[in-house]
Amino acid sequence: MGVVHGQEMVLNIGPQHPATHGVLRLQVKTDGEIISEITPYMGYLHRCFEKHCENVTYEQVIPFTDRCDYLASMTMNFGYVVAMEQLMEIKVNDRVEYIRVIMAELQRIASHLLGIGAFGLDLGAFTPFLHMLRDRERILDIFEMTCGARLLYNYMWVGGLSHDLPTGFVEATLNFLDYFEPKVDEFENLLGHNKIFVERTADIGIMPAEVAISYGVTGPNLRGSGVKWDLRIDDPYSIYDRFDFNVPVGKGMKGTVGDCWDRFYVRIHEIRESIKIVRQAIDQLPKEGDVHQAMPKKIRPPKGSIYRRTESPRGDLGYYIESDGSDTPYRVKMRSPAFTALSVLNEIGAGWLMSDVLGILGSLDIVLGEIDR
Amino acid sequence: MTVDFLFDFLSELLSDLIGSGPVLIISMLIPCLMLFGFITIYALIVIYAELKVSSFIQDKVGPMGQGVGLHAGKWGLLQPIADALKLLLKEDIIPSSADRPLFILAPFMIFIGAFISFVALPFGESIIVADLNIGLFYILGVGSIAVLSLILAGWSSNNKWSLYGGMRSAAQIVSYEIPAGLSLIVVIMLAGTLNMQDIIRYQMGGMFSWILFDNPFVPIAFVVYFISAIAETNRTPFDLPESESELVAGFATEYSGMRYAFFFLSEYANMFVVSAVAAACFLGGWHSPISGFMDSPAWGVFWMISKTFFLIFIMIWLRWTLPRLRVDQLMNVCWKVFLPVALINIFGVAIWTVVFNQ
Amino acid sequence: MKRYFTDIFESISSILGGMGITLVHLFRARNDNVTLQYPEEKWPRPERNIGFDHSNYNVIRSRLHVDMDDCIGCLKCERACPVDCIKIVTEKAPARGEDIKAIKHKGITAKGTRKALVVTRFDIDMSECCYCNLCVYPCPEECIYMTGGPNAKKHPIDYEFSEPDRSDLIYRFAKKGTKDGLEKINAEQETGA
Amino acid sequence: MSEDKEKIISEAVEKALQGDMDTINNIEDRVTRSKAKAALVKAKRAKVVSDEDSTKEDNASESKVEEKINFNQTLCKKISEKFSDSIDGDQNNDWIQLKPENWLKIAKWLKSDEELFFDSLQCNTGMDLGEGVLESRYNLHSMKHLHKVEIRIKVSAEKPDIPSVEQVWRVADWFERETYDMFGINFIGHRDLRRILLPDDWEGWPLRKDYEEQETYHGIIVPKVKEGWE
Repeated sequence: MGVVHGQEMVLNIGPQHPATHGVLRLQVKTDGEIISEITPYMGYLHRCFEKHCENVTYEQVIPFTDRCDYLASMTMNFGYVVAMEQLMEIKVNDRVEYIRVIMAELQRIASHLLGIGAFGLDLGAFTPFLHMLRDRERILDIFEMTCGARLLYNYMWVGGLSHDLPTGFVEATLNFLDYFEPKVDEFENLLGHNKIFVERTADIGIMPAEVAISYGVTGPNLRGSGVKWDLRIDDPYSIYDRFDFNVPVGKGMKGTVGDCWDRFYVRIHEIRESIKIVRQAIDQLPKEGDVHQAMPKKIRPPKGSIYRRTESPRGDLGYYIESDGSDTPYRVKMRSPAFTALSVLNEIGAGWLMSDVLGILGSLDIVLGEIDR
Repeated sequence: MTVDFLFDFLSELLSDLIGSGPVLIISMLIPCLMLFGFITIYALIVIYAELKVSSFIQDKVGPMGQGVGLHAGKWGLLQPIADALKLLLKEDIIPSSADRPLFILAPFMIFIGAFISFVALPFGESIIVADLNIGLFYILGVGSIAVLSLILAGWSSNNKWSLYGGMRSAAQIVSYEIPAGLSLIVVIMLAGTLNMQDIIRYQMGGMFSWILFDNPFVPIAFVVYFISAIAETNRTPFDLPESESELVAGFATEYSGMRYAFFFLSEYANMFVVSAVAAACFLGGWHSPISGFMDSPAWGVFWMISKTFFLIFIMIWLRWTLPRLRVDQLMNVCWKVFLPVALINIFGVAIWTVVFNQ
Repeated sequence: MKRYFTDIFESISSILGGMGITLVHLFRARNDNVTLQYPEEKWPRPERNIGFDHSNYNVIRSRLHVDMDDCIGCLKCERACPVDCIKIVTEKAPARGEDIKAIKHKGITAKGTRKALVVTRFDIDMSECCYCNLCVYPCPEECIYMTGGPNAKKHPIDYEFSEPDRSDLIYRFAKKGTKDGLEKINAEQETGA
Repeated sequence: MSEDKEKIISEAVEKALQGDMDTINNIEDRVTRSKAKAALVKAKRAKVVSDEDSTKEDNASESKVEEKINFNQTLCKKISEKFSDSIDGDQNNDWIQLKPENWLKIAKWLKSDEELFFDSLQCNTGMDLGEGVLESRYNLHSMKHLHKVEIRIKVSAEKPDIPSVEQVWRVADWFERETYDMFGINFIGHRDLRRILLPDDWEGWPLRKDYEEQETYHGIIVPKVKEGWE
């Protein structure tokens, strides 16, 4: 981008900064506006998730997984629960599977809304951020109807769910989807095709596919670089094979493939895909089936280990659970997608201007709770 | 106009008591205080307007005034006063490593820059503080004092973020004054004078005699002037100097309390000055759109202020719709788009007036 | 050169488009306004008509409450809490299932089980509670629950229980004077026997 | 000739399904008898499958597990041929236990070999197996062939050195820094091996089983004591 010369100034985009999506310090070498090197410093939000998991029982780990990625805690539960059920070979009935898919996809919509909103906010567009948060609140109302909580749910348990659906759930969700569908097009026009937004995001922070794979970047960021990789299809878990939805991939419509605009484009289209999935899931939702049916009284998995990946809104969320037969886990390791997304920042962010680097950081949509665990 | 009018009136009254010197000072002080009062009232109104308009755009209702304790008025009317009081009462921190004298000077300079350009603004037929014959030129010249104070503020608070903000604002305001000036030359060519009152008198007689509809090139000049005026007052999409999501608060990072209030106030005052100039030069100043209707000098003030408020509304509306431009895109737009368009415009208007020898 | 003009045209049309959208929002603010004037208009708690039968099943996440008359001191909730914010100390009851007037201890719970233990201390530290609702399920007497929701008749919703001092958030549910009352009774029994 | 053989086999299978096995047993020709038996097994399995579809998944997952096992075994054989005595300990079918010595060469081969093509390191987990044995586990995955493998490397706590694979997969850079931060396994050849989550001057390796947290850190009392609670 720019040839860097002259005396370098070290600048701390410090832990307390409006654009770092949480508590993250970027130590940045700049010459004027052009940034030559970024070294992220993390750990400000480290709450020893893995050490906690070694001292609590398997059910009690679930409230801790909520608090890792607090913007998508339903999918964090989902990942842990799928891994545990595969470890203990538990087969849950269809009603539970469908409710889990509905909840995970609604949470994906809510998390993408906030991801795109914050990305727009980093570039200065304040109003779309508030419109998206307004719609996110409606999804949180639906979650609150079901399990009482709005942000950290502890809803999906090993072998079932904590609560069954309330009677008014299906109508409320369908009303929301009908209300929300036209709004997605409005967001795309208000933000996506706005020339200043395109000028600020096209051809910026280009992440080629090999760099993405070698850095282990996954999820919308990887799909933005043109790699068609979605765990719900390529490494299927739960009942995702019963729904037909396609995987949006960055095509470089406004610039080269893999730039910030493509990541934005992939997220907007993923919201539309999730709406399709929720609609299909609600049609096929079986009426009967008790959500507590497959729940073991005492969770004591057989000795052994399992590594299971699921598709969280930020990418491959992997749980490595090692159990030694007792009722507390021997070791739980969470592979966090935002952790690898942040590691690629220096590779694709160096050489750009100051406001671009913060735009790129916003387009990667990281959450520090998940990175620091 | 009012200064000499006051001077004659007072000198008859008190000439025997005190010499002509103090009378001149008094006759200058009175309009100053009136202007200062006008600015503070106007600032409260425009803060309230910004709160309400931005909230409506974002599907909110803005401050509504319910709630325990200090009531914010029926429709949140007391909210701007509450803001002003808060800023006055807040502790005024000066960072220890800051360059004290410059740090203290910067807010006053920026306010003076905005304040003295009010002098040449025509509010009505005879309501103008000083009817300078170089009115427009004076306003443009005085407007650039703001640049100095922004750099001063950026440099003196000894903070990397404000340094960035200061440098960016220097580049932005200086470079956007050129397209603004060039597009005003179109007005001067048509009106033939620099005197604000004469420019407005030139546009007498109904809406279609305004300079805006004089010939097809002037609307382009109006748009160029209006957008570069937005850039001059650091409003989105050009609010890079104090972009809250990148530079924390740009040049105003270290300021708090009363000094921050001055930056705030002068931003709104600049907005008023710029929109008043646009209203006076392009939209027929204190003339009413329909020639006979409500055209008396008293109504002139109403028309002038309503046109200015309409332009301010557009500025607020733009602020809550568009994202922010990057620094080099900012320069790119100014030098590669506005400058050539403004130059071609002057050329176009010249040919048009010669061909149709108005 | 052509790109120069398309750029200008594109930016003008997209900016005007964007402004059009915000203008529509400006005029329609009255009916899709989302703000809630907090002290007057409280957050509407979704009334929870649960599909299945246990009508008093509580799914609200707010402050915890314990009916001490029903608590049999089985420590299940204490074990279920992931953040160990519940502390219970129990003593052997002099006689199983009898009320003890002195310390207002009821012998038989609402579900009819006869209590063998007297709970002298039942503290929940709400500042550490993570509102995960894991303690409500194992309770055999269903005496620990979060206030509000379907049992709002007994305890209205209460999510405004913030305190200036953090240690006031430690809720002590054991009845006043049970500890020393019980000691007195035991002491009497020794002297009596 | 072969049609009537088919006929005999199908008849025999029909009868066997009803229970009397002797018709199959007394087919003289050995070849047709074995064919009939195979057809019988297939018919039985098909019948079982058509009854409840859940068992179908078991068969599918069964075959998947089988396939995974023999994939691991073939990989084990290939590794031991190419790199002598790098397999540590006995053959196991869920993961591959390697010695730390030539792990870097194996990693490069795993990634570059066209037929294996493990191009993405999914996750690296540190593990404290007790009695001073640390272990670093790598879950590898190939985007092209969609097959996975788990590689484990045991190392003693006194000399916890494992060659770093950070040149092979760039994601290992931060994964290894985190394992170092939590377990103290130092990865030789790593670009800048320092703590990633904890402050740089924190003593001790938190996730080891024998870890006691330090009393104060820069004067701040680490274990949070709360008054009025105990």
